[in-house]
Amino acid sequence: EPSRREMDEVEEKPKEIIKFTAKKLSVDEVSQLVISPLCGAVSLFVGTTRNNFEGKKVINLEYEAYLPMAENEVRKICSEIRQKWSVKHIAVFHRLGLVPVSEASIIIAVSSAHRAASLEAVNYAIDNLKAKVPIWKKEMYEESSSSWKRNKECFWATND
Amino acid sequence: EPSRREMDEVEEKPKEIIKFTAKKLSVDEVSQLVISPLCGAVSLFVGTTRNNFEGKKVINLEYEAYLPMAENEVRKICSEIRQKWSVKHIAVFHRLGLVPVSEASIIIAVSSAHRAASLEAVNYAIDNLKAKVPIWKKEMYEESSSSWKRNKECFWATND
Amino acid sequence: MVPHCQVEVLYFAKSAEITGVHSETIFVPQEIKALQLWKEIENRHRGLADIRDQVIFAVRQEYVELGDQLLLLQPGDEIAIIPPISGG
Amino acid sequence: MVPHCQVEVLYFAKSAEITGVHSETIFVPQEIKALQLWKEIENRHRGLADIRDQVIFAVRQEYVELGDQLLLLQPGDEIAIIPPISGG
Repeated sequence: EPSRREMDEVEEKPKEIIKFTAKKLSVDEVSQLVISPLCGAVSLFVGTTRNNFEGKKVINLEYEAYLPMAENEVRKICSEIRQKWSVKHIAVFHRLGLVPVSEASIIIAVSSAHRAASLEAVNYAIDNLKAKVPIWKKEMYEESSSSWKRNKECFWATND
Repeated sequence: EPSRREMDEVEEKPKEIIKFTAKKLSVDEVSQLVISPLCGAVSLFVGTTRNNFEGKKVINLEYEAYLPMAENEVRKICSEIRQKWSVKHIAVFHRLGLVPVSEASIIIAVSSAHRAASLEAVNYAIDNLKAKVPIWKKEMYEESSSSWKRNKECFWATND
Repeated sequence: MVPHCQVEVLYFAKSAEITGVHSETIFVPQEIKALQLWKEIENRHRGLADIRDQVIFAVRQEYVELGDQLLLLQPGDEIAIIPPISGG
Repeated sequence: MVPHCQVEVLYFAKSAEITGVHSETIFVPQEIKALQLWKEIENRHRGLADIRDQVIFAVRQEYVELGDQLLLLQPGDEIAIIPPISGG
């Protein structure tokens, strides 16, 4: 049986948990992954699908990703975060495939001893994920048309 | 049966959900309360209890609140947030009584159309809650001593 | 004689530990400076002197520092002794 | 003659809709500028001309703009056509 001191050291090792999944995302699950008994703060961002775009009723969204690269790009963002802020664990979950309106497409969670670090890290993570991680969203509208979206943060293409 | 347009309008009304409870807090529950089909962003802060303070092992925490006033003070913070940022729903849940290490003592969740607003609002909410809302935490240490804590943000008393 | 009235004093956290009570009714002048009111309360619970520099009042649920501000009290008013807070 | 090799081209989102395929193997010069490589691909799928201004390559999973950068390709290298992203 490990001593308490040993358990603390196991807990202390910073983790990055990155997951792309077709399953419904759980805020509880993701926040549990980053909670540490040594940290007082967990900050989270949850991106949910909106029901409208330019007056058109969105009935569904579909996400696809360039998978090994998307994970690598998220890992790069995690490294950048660790260079900028003192944070403990980082979890980034992105849903793929069909996502019904009001369900989460992304959950980012960061734990830290001091809350400013995790709040700023979450902000940085979502900004950079939208700019650099190869994931695509297709909106499907009520009148059976659809459109591939682009993030305004996408670093090489600007909105017309 | 209400038309979709009527349902959207019901959804649109901004809500503040403030709760003090002895029960375990659920991040899923609180985030569900603020999700809106008109909003793409939910930001959350989860405060958890730490297992140590100045080298002493914390085994439990106990929270008490001056209840009607605490709720009023949280409402004031919500009003200030609405003056500063365009946010949809705000939920503030604080646990009272005994809270085991690593469980959440507070969850703040804010939804908004644009994520910067909810991230900044959550930051403002936790900063001001720590400075102004009459809630007290007592830490109980392994060696059976205990101590009432003070937030460094508390606006009338400074740490020695 | 200055008119007096009964008010309800609430104690929280360390102040409740010191006094041993969570609330009590006291009889005080209706017009009284905050610091004077504190002294009335301290007279009943000498141990409170230790935390005088750290507390603030909440009078009818609004913060009032223990200074020169004149309080106009009504019968039944709620006055809370608020030690440094530590929520969140 | 310039040495050639086989590389794997991956199409995503709108580029996959235009080409009708998610991946294909093509035979290209091992030393080639990024824009020249794009033209080789566009020759196979004329519809891609519509999105030329909006796409970027990922060569061996690193972003490369469709410009003058010289690519040194190895057999089996993965080249992805990346339309504007919209994750989050």
